[in-house]
Amino acid sequence: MTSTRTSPSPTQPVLAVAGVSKCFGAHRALDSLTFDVKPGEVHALVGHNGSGKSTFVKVLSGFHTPEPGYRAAVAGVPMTLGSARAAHDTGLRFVHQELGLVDNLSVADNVLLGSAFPTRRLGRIDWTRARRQAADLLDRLGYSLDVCQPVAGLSPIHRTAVGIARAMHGDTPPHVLVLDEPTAALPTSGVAGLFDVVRRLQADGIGVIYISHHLDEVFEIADRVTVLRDGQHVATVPIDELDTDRLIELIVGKTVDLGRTAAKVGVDQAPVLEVRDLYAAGLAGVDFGVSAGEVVGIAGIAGSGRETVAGAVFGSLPRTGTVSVDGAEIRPERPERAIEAGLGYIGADRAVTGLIPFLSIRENLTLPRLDAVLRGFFLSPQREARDVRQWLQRVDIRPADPEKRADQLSGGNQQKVLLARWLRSLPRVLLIDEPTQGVDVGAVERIYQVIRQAAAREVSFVVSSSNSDELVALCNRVLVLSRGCVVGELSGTALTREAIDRACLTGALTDPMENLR
Amino acid sequence: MTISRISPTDLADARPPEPDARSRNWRQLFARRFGGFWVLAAMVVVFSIVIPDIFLTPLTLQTTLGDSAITGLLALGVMLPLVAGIFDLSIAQVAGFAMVFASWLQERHAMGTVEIFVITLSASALFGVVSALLVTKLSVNSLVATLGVSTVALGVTEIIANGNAIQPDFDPSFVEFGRGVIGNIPLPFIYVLLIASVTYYVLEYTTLGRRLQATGCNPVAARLAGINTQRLQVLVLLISSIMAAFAGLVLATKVGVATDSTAGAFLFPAVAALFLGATQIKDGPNPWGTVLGVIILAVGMKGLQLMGVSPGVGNFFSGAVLLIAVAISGRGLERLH
Amino acid sequence: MTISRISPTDLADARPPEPDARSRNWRQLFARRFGGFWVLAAMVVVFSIVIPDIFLTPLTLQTTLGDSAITGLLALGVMLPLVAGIFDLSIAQVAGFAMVFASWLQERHAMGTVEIFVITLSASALFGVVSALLVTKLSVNSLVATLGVSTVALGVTEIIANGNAIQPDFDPSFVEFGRGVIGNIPLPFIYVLLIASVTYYVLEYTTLGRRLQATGCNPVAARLAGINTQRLQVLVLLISSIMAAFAGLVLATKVGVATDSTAGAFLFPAVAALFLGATQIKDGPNPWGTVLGVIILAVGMKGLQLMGVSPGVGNFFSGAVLLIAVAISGRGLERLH
Amino acid sequence: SGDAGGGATGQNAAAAAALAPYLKKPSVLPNLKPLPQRPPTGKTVYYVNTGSGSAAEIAHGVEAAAKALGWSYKQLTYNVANPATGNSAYLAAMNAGADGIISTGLPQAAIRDALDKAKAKGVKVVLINPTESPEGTDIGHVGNVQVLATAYGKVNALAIAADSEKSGKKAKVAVVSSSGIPILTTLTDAMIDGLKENCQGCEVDNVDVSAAAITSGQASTEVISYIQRHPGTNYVNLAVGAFEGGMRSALDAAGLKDVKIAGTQPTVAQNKEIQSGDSLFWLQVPYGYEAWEAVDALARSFTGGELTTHNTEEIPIWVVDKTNLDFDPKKLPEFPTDYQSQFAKLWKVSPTS
Ligand SMILES: Nc1ncnc2c1ncn2[C@@H]1O[C@H](COP(=O)(O)OP(=O)(O)OP(=O)(O)O)[C@@H](O)[C@H]1O
Ligand SMILES: Nc1ncnc2c1ncn2[C@@H]1O[C@H](COP(=O)(O)OP(=O)(O)OP(=O)(O)O)[C@@H](O)[C@H]1O
Ligand SMILES: [Mg+2]
Ligand SMILES: [Mg+2]
Repeated sequence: MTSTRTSPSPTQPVLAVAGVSKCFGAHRALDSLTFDVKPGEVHALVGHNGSGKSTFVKVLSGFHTPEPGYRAAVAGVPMTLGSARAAHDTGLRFVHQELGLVDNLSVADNVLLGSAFPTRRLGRIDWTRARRQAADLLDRLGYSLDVCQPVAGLSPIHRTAVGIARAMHGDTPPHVLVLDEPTAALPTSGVAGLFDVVRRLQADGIGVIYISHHLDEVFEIADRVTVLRDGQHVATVPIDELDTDRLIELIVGKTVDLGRTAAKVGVDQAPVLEVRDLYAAGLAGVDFGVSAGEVVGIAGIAGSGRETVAGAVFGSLPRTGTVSVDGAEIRPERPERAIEAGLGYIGADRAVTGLIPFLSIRENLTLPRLDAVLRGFFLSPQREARDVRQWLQRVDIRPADPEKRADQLSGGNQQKVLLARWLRSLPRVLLIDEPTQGVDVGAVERIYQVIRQAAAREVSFVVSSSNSDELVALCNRVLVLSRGCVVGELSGTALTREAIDRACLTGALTDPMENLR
Repeated sequence: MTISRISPTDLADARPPEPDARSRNWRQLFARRFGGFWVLAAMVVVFSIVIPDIFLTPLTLQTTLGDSAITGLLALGVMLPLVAGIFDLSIAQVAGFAMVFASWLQERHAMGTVEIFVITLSASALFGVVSALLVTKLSVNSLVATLGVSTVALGVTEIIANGNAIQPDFDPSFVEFGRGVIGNIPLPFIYVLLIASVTYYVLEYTTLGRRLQATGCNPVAARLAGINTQRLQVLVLLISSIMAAFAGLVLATKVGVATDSTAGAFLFPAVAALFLGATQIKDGPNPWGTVLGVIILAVGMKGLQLMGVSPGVGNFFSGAVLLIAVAISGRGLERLH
Repeated sequence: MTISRISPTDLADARPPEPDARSRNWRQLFARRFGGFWVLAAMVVVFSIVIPDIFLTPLTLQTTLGDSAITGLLALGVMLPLVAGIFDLSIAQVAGFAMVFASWLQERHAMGTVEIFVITLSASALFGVVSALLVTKLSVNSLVATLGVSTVALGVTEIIANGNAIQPDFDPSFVEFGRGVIGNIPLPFIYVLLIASVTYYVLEYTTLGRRLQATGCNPVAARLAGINTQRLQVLVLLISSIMAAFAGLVLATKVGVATDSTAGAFLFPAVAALFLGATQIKDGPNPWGTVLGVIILAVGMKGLQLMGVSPGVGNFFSGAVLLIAVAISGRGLERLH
Repeated sequence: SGDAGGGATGQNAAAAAALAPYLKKPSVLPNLKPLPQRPPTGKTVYYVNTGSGSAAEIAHGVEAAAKALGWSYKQLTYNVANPATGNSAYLAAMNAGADGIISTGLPQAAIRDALDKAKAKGVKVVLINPTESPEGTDIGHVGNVQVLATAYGKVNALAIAADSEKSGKKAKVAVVSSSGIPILTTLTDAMIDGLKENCQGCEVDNVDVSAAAITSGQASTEVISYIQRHPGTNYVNLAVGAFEGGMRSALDAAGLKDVKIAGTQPTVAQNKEIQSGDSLFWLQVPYGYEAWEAVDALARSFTGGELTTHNTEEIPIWVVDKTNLDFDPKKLPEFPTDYQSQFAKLWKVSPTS
């Protein structure tokens, strides 16, 4: 990935834009933004959910056309925004928030899709070279995976890798790489790997725009930080002049303390949720119980089975073993039965498993519990609107317009809609994968609060998360998974970030199956 | 603990609560989703100028509504499953089956009105059952399943009709069912209005309606939100086949002669009206938009027929009106994507 | 709403064909995706037993392939856009336009073969351009846009034909284009095979094909990946209108008389063959599956005709075969949900 | 059935003689009385038009005849696919003050409503070439289908018998019909009788073709399958020219070049085939004349005569083959000769006023 071009002078930005605005109808998602990246610089872009980060990325990539009146230049050469081809040709490369992978196509296809496939006579794709190119690229990024498999079955790390590899592919090396929340679905180990990659690119003189809600990452990798709020530029500050509190203040306008859930008393009462002998994709016999009002965390490295526990218990994934709520067993793969029995579920893949596109926030929010807004036999729009407004406030959904189409919300706000949907329907047990995935730091606090309030009202939670801090803040008790089995349980004072991380890793090292092989 | 700052979105929060959905629809109707109304108004004005004496008559109103009623019934019959994500292509041929079957029951077996009604509706519902089995149990795409069922229904109809034009002697009361008029409004169009009203209330104001919409927009997420999506799919396919049969009975009594080729011709106009309607009043397929679509196309056709232009011009015009209205209100079709 | 089920996500389950795709296809053909072959074989065996002397003849082969060629050309014409997530309903009426227009150019203006070819293909491509503008610039759903264009094309055709059957005097060489036979294989069927081969090659072995599949599977992701999906949509709609025009020219020369109602009747059979084919050979719409679907339906119809059953049985049978084949190979359509 | 008589028997020769009058272009109207007086002017006649090719011919005829009588002519169109629109067109015509309404292609059951209203209002209705026999005595008809089908069947049989005689081969005739057009059985029956009488050992059979196949020009594929089942078939007789689309090319392609095509109600396409030798003969239908007859029925009813004058009348038949095709086949022939002025004389008006 060494540059063959004359490098731009270190002072001249590789990308500079000014006055970039984008409106969706009357809503101004981006308001006259000015932004630049220098060669070899990592410029972080942060802001609350819906502040316009992804919109900015999509404008740069040509997915959205900005309002007229902007200026943009790449390596000093003026460019027009709004064309994907122009963006690619001038050397802008993207890893989008949703990665933009085509699930049915193979890894190699996805890597090469946007640029040219190597071809032989008659435009016939040279598969041998194509696969080698894709594999080499991934290899140089430090990943090795079978490039013939469809991306549908890939783990998040590998999906991210494919996204980055695709961005790096092409005849000319890029000027700027834009990473929109690349770590939202990554475990800690994956983040380190990603940073290695970013540093290598940096060394090649590539400018990187880095978007994340994980401020520790920002402090680790960024040279400068730009903060957006409601589409408006708040500040651009070198990282050295910032500390975490100051940055949080810039983002949300105040300091934030995530707190810690009060220890649960009376844990020995009969469990509400009881899971025995759970087998599913990546799970090899898991047992646990959850008592009323308890928040149980599921930790584990990627591939430990952590990702499938919630889905398997709920029945969105095939499973064997018994799952019972209040002593009544629930049949597998019957989500509607599970919900009747008192379960709720928020999957990690919200676009597929949660959100109903085209329907409004209101309709998405009330879907599983419509009885509360009935007047007689009919839905009462007034009641529904009143009910929904409360929740918009409570989880801080922006914009707080109940009639906004849910699929037009920013990623983090979509997550909040789903949380509100399930917290509102007051299940006995709510199963959540990655509860604050893509959620900004201000809203995280809000969400924790709401979860704690619900727990206080005897709602139990099973929370699987790749973020150990989150588990510590939220959970009464954390189960550590490794290779599909529960290898440890942490609670009380033993429940610390370090303890979780250590258990995850040692669990993986002392594998019970190892002795059998 | 609220965040201490003021942003535009916070200000937006201070707006008074939204008025209820109904009045919002009426506001939208003259704001965002008005394309069809303008097209309709323009046509009425043009025809009133060109052929004032024969266009601006109660009879024109009556026959326009009457002629379009079958299209309307079928369009509404396609609409409901479509809201739930199922495209029922079989509806016109099932209507044709009902038309021929009911006429045949009368002509061959001299059955009474009630028997004819019950037997025809039940037999037609069987087509819905087959579609439903294919779609839910065998996971066949609904377009494919209903295309197959449509062809089978046509075959059965042809076998029953055996090539003949069946001329039944229905009870006078049953004939009124298809030919009656209240004021200047033909009964069949009143059925259209009634069915549109019921469908509207179900879709907008009941749990069932909300669930149907969710199923149509994202069946996986709907299922994970506790909706028994398969049961809903069975339900809508049953309802659409019964609505098709109802349309077929209206057609049988209205036309008075049943042939195996009568009903099939209504599929395209019905779908065109439905699609046109999906850009009107609100986003996506909806009952009143569908009725509006039916009326727009019917008024255009009527005017041209009264002007005596050749039928080719009629098709050219229908297509053009569909395209123009959709282009004006284009955004509404996002939901069809 | 979920017309999306009809097109984008599903139809190309498109396991990416790696270099060994061909051999894998042949393996699959007799393993997972064999339903259609068994149905075809069963029919051939049954007809050979029931009517051996008239079924097992070169004439049967020739007429079966000849009769199915137009259906095949249209089915392939619908297939290509469908891979890219666009359902082109206008194809049959555009073919009808080309048929009537070409015949009219000869009869009325005594044009030569080359002019007729060029002018007809260009004029027909205009319909593709209109659809493309609607789909890309105005974000109109492709089903809706092409339904409208289809109706307009029918109207234009009717206006040109003016209710008459046009009988052109094409050059003998041009007539051969539609009527020629090589061995026992009619030329039009050879066009089907050629177009299927080219389409197969493009879809499976070229960058364009890969991009079309990506666009069909997930248009948003494809766009984010840097594919100019709009340009691809324009391209496939242009190609499908030109393929439709080609089919229309074949039809004009093959039949020798052009009427405005000739081509429209091919839409349902073409779509049925395409859907049937989408369960065969590989998951989702694919050229050779489509050709197989066309042949299955044609052989069944031919056999029934030779047995002398009434026309109604033919439709009943086609529908049933479609449903049975789809049910046998149902898994291929899982993705459609 | 019947012995293998064959050859030039006297009976077959008689067929040629019996056919001869039908090969001559008709020049006289059927026996019609002049009107008692010139019909009142200022009447309004509506034509309810399907827009098909033959309907356009009839429309021109109605317009010309109305003009000759000093009447005003108006037309309304309807959509054949939606029979209810035909009824509506009738109602609209009456509402707009029609004195007489003429239409083609609508079953009486589909316009029953309108017919009742017309009767009540005294509006005169004439149906041209309807698919069924007239109901009651208050509707005028031109082209009684029963009468015509019998006549057409007979003349077709004569023409085939004559050709069979000439070629020395027994005729084995496939009559292409669609059971959707029930009257075709009458035609087939008449042909069977006619051949029995005039052509020993000749055979006739029905090929039932689906309505969809006819409109899409695919009747030919079903006919070829029929001939595969019934080898030796050497005549294909079509009740309607529109059934014929692509028949010649399909037969040729299937190696059935010897099968001869003939029939009734040609379009210009079939007449061109006569010229090129691709068709044997076609029985012409005088659409313009039928239109004038329909107007004649109205004129009679306005002058105290019978609206039903033509209800059971035969329409002049002209068999056209290569030997007597004397008109431009790009247009349908107009006959009987000078029928316009003959009608004008009966109506006591000048032919072009
Ligand atoms: N296609 C669209 N139509 C309408 N509004 C949109 C659309 N896309 C984004 N928006 C709105 O624009 C605003 C900015 O969204 P954007 O996705 O840029 O936020 P973000 O900063 O990336 O948030 P997050 O951290 O949650 O990903 C949001 O209010 C969102 O609702
Ligand atoms: N729905 C699925 N269908 C098919 N295969 C799947 C599916 N889900 C996961 N897999 C496969 O199962 C295996 C285990 O998946 P998992 O995500 O647990 O891997 P992993 O060990 O975590 O890998 P990594 O460490 O790279 O994340 C992988 O090979 C994955 O491709
Ligand atoms: Mg974002
Ligand atoms: Mg993993």
